[in-house]
Amino acid sequence: MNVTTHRRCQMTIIAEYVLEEKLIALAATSGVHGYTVHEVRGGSFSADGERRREGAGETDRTIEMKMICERVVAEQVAQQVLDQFGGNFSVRVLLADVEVFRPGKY
Amino acid sequence: MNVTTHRRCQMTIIAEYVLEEKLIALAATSGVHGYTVHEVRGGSFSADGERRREGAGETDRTIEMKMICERVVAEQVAQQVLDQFGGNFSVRVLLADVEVFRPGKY
Amino acid sequence: MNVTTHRRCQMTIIAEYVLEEKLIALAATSGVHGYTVHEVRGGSFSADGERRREGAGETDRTIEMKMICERVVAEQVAQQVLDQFGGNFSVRVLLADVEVFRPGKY
Amino acid sequence: MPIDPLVLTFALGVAARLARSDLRFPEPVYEALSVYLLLAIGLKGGVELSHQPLTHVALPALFAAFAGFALPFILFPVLRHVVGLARSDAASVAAHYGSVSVVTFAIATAYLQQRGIPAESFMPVLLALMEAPGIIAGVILARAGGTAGAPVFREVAANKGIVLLAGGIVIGWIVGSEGYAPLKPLFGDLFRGLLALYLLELGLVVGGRFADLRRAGLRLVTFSVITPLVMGTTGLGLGSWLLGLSAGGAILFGVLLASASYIAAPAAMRMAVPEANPALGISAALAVTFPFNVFINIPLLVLLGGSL
Amino acid sequence: MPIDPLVLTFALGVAARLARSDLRFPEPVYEALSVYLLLAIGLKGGVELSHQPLTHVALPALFAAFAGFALPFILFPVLRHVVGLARSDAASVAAHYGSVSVVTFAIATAYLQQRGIPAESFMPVLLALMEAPGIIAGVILARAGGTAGAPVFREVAANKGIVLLAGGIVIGWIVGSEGYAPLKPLFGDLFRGLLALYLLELGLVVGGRFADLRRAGLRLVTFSVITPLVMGTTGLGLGSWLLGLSAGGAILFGVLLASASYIAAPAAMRMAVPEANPALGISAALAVTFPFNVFINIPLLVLLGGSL
Amino acid sequence: MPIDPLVLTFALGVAARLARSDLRFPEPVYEALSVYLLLAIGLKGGVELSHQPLTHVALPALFAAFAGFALPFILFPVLRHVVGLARSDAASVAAHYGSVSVVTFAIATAYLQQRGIPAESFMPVLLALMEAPGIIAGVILARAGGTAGAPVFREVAANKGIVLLAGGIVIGWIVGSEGYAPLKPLFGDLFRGLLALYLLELGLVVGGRFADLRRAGLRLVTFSVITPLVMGTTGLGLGSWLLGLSAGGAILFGVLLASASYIAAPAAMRMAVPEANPALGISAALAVTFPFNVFINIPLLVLLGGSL
Ligand SMILES: Nc1ncnc2c1ncn2[C@@H]1O[C@H](COP(=O)(O)O)[C@@H](O)[C@H]1O
Ligand SMILES: Nc1ncnc2c1ncn2[C@@H]1O[C@H](COP(=O)(O)O)[C@@H](O)[C@H]1O
Ligand SMILES: Nc1ncnc2c1ncn2[C@@H]1O[C@H](COP(=O)(O)O)[C@@H](O)[C@H]1O
Ligand code: NA
Ligand code: NA
Ligand code: NA
Repeated sequence: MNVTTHRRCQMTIIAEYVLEEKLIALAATSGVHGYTVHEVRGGSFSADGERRREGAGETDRTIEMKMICERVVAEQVAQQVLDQFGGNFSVRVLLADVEVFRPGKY
Repeated sequence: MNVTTHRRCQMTIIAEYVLEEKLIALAATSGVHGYTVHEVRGGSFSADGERRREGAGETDRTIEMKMICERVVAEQVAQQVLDQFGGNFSVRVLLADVEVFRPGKY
Repeated sequence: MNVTTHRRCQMTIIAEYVLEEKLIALAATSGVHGYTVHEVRGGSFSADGERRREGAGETDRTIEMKMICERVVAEQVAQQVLDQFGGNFSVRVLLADVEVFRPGKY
Repeated sequence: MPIDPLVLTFALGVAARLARSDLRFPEPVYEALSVYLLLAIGLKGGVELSHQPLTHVALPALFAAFAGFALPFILFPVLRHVVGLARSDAASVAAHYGSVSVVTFAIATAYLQQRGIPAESFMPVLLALMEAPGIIAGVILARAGGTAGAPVFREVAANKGIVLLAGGIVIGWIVGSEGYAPLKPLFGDLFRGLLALYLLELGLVVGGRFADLRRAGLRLVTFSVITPLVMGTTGLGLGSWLLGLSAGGAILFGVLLASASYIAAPAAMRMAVPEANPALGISAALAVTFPFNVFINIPLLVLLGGSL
Repeated sequence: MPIDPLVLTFALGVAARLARSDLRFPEPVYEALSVYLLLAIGLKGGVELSHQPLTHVALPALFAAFAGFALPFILFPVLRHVVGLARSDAASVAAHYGSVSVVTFAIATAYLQQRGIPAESFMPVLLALMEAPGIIAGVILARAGGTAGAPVFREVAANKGIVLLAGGIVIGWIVGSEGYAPLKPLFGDLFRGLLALYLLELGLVVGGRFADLRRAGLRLVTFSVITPLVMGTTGLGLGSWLLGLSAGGAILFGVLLASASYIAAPAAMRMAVPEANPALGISAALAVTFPFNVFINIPLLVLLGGSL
Repeated sequence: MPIDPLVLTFALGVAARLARSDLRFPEPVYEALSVYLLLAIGLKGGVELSHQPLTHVALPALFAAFAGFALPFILFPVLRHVVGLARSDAASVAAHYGSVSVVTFAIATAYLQQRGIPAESFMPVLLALMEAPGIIAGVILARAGGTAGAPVFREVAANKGIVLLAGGIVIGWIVGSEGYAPLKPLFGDLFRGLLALYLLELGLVVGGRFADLRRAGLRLVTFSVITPLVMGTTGLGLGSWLLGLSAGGAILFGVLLASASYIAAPAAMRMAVPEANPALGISAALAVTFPFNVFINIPLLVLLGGSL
């Protein structure tokens, strides 16, 4: 069997729940064609101890958002996300290679 | 430290909730040895506006399913999934490289 | 646009819920700087039939944990996780390449 | 005539959603509420059934199931040729209207109670019997008499709504008033309050669905208003003259015919007729017909029923 | 003798699952219901305790805790040599049967109430005291008297079931009837109804567990039927003759000994004895012993207890 | 004087968390409970309002909204110069204390009821009117009179707490006692019990927040104790002498001023003043002021109020 796949970039954003709508709006106007979100909990360890986000209560929720798009679009959106929200909000952006089957959709 | 890892393929399927059982059945008969699922919400933007799947209500749920297997198995399952469901259902398939430690399990 | 990204390793652990705290503790003392978790359901197929973990009930829950770190740290943690828990618990470890923007954080 | 608080909590939900409030009702609780409502309606119906000979129910039950099955065959040509939908879309929408809305039924029952209008105690049995036939008819229409496939029918029969309604009826019938007594504080006394909470959430969902209506098109929206209007009065007439129901019973029968399923039908049609656009049926049933029934059609039917 | 609706909602859940219905009960609501049930049982027990001198409870309490601790030591050799399990598996299953099932206790209490059979008001205290000892005994057996480790005991003591039951008892005891009054509509009046809902969901879970039984093997299944039978009647006898409990109290003590934990024990054994196969204990306790107790053993013990 | 079970379930939650118990209360149920509490308080207030001329409420309502708005302007300089916070942090914390805590209000109401102290029936209206102004004042302070932006005000007005409280008041006012009757078993009779469950969960959350306090610093913790003490007695005095409220009403007004928002304010400030550290306000409000009010300040205000 021989299938053709197409290389795209998967951008993963781990961020505070309150940013969800803003991230979607930003993506929609930057050439991303879709997104997938789910709720997560998490934490980070640093010199001055451990910090956890357990998701209990409105202000403590974290989401993980995934967007599949062209590499160049991903880089641009990632940069904007970090510029706009990286200072004041908990937000992490990751990029990874993926292959898709129907390139027109991404 | 020097560990040996083994290359496998991670197939991610984002699909309507109603497909869950069918996707599992298809995978089980195609040489995939396991799957992991969680619920997501999402949306896509197109020329004629935005479409959201918020997950409220039975017919509006979306799942993300992950299967780790041999590349060739993944390609075959992906093709079948898109052939069988790609026309009438919301379904997205992604492939990515991963490394595993206990190759006999995948 | 020209952005600089930094290569890191994304370790994904799919494990029984009861291991969550132990995995976090292990990671925190091994040089990992953070983690993200969400609940999943799943199953695996083997010669003697299908086994499902539906997540109903305390002992049947499964989590997926994600840690972004240096490759060498990931390999070490993965090895420890499998050594300590691989025998008696349902636990899977996957590694994949990712790129991050703020390398000091991982 | 006092305004029912149920109608108001629904309106509050719609308003909150349209005002883009951050008010959300967690999905698992919404699901649990729907399990509760179905079981509560079934139980109560079963208990009341246990007080009377089952033979009284036979004729209305048979006719109700038949009506649910026949309805899509009447609506299908309208949807196909007047509304202008494709075959599978027309069949899917027809199935929604052939089946029934449990919550609409519950609201109508509360409405009658509040006004002191009695109805036959076996009406929940008719409700349970009318969930499936319309859906099966829709599947048959979509396949144009082709191989309809037994698995679809099995799936429809094991659907949550039917399991809970029918299961509740059987349990209520077995345990009777005495066995029901310790359950009554939950399944009886709290019913109205929990229905109000459910409607708040449903309002939030409906408020989010209004945007779909543009895509559904004016013709489908018109269909979703006229169908309950016509079916409601038809049901009222048939219930009264053909089935010999009391005014309350005839009103409820009208409501059953007028209501459209927004839980069982969409789920079943998605699997049985995947080529149909799932947004059409659910938007019509939920965003147009449901509020229309709640705000206008039920009061209207009660008014008409009063003059029977 | 009327059939209890609790038994029927459980059966409905099992049937729905076996019929592959799409009926699901959302996990968070199920969890919340179990928090509610534990707290409600504790509160009620505490309130009743506040009406009498604590000294009455001392002997039965001590004996109950001792019996829970001793039970696994009796069952372990049977599991090891007759059922043929490995050491760790035998210890784990023994722990499940040494501990107790709160829901089985609740069903038995409802059953007695319905038949007007009174029982000592301190029985929930025995329930709370019997959760942990069996689990600790299982850990000791698994480690063969090796380093059992204090952390396990601490974890067992802070387990959810004990915190809620014991916390509820203490709160109920402090506030007494007067303080409990405003809580009664929730924790008292709704108890039976919410237990019925919980059992519906538990039926769905149990229905999904039946498949595991094949893997558990016929010998373990037999063990899971005979153990509650023997322990139930033993408990009934000891409760009546040794502890001097009323018929109702002796029946409940029999039910406590006969019941097997399917929440606290599995969670604790998973961490304390990870080398044991977790499916064995939970399948035996949940898919065999629980329904056996509900459908057969409780009615049987009530019958036997009536002739005391 | 009997101890209130509400206080005890909260304490049980805190203790369970500190003992590292595995007791968790599922988030969706917690959220649903908060929807319930808000709606129930609103409904009850609305029903009571419907019995009296609205003019009675006008003066207290106006003054309450004004007080909520003014409070942050008084607290801001203290937070800035005495506690030593940065501008945005000071504004954010001030907003938390300008706004109110619905649950603290509910506990105080239950406390009064238990002691048979009557209060004006329109107090929930003041509660609803005091949610937003303090938050808006905080935003203005953070922006130092700069472009405060209409979207923030719109978002605050559509916030869940206000929608449910105000919506409930309007619905209750429209339907009156008669329309409320069928909802009462849920929204009235169960209120205390469900509040107890909510407080159990809140205790778990608060127990997990204590660790944050070290980072908040001793000065902020001191602020979080002294502010409710001062504002509570000030509110009591103003309520009684300025607004002419009954003792019960004045106590509740004191509680409103003394309480700090831990739901609406944190969410709003996170978006409106993102540069503020969100942990400060919520830890102070939830881990210090809330328990201080529950255990000490409310009993104190009731004591003081009794001598009015
Ligand atoms: N190294 C990491 N790997 C995976 N997730 C992380 C990592 N560091 C932080 N996170 C996630 O990002 C969230 C915000 O972290 P922080 O920006 O440190 O507040 C945490 O709650 C985690 O869910
Ligand atoms: N570019 C994308 N990146 C990530 N997820 C997507 C993307 N496009 C679509 N999705 C997901 O796939 C689901 C179905 O999309 P659609 O096939 O457009 O209905 C959406 O609800 C999203 O969860
Ligand atoms: N091939 C696979 N792909 C994805 N997830 C898997 C795979 N195999 C197992 N899993 C996940 O790992 C969990 C434990 O599997 P097991 O170790 O076989 O009990 C399952 O419940 C799945 O969630
Ligand atoms: Na209909
Ligand atoms: Na036992
Ligand atoms: Na305040």
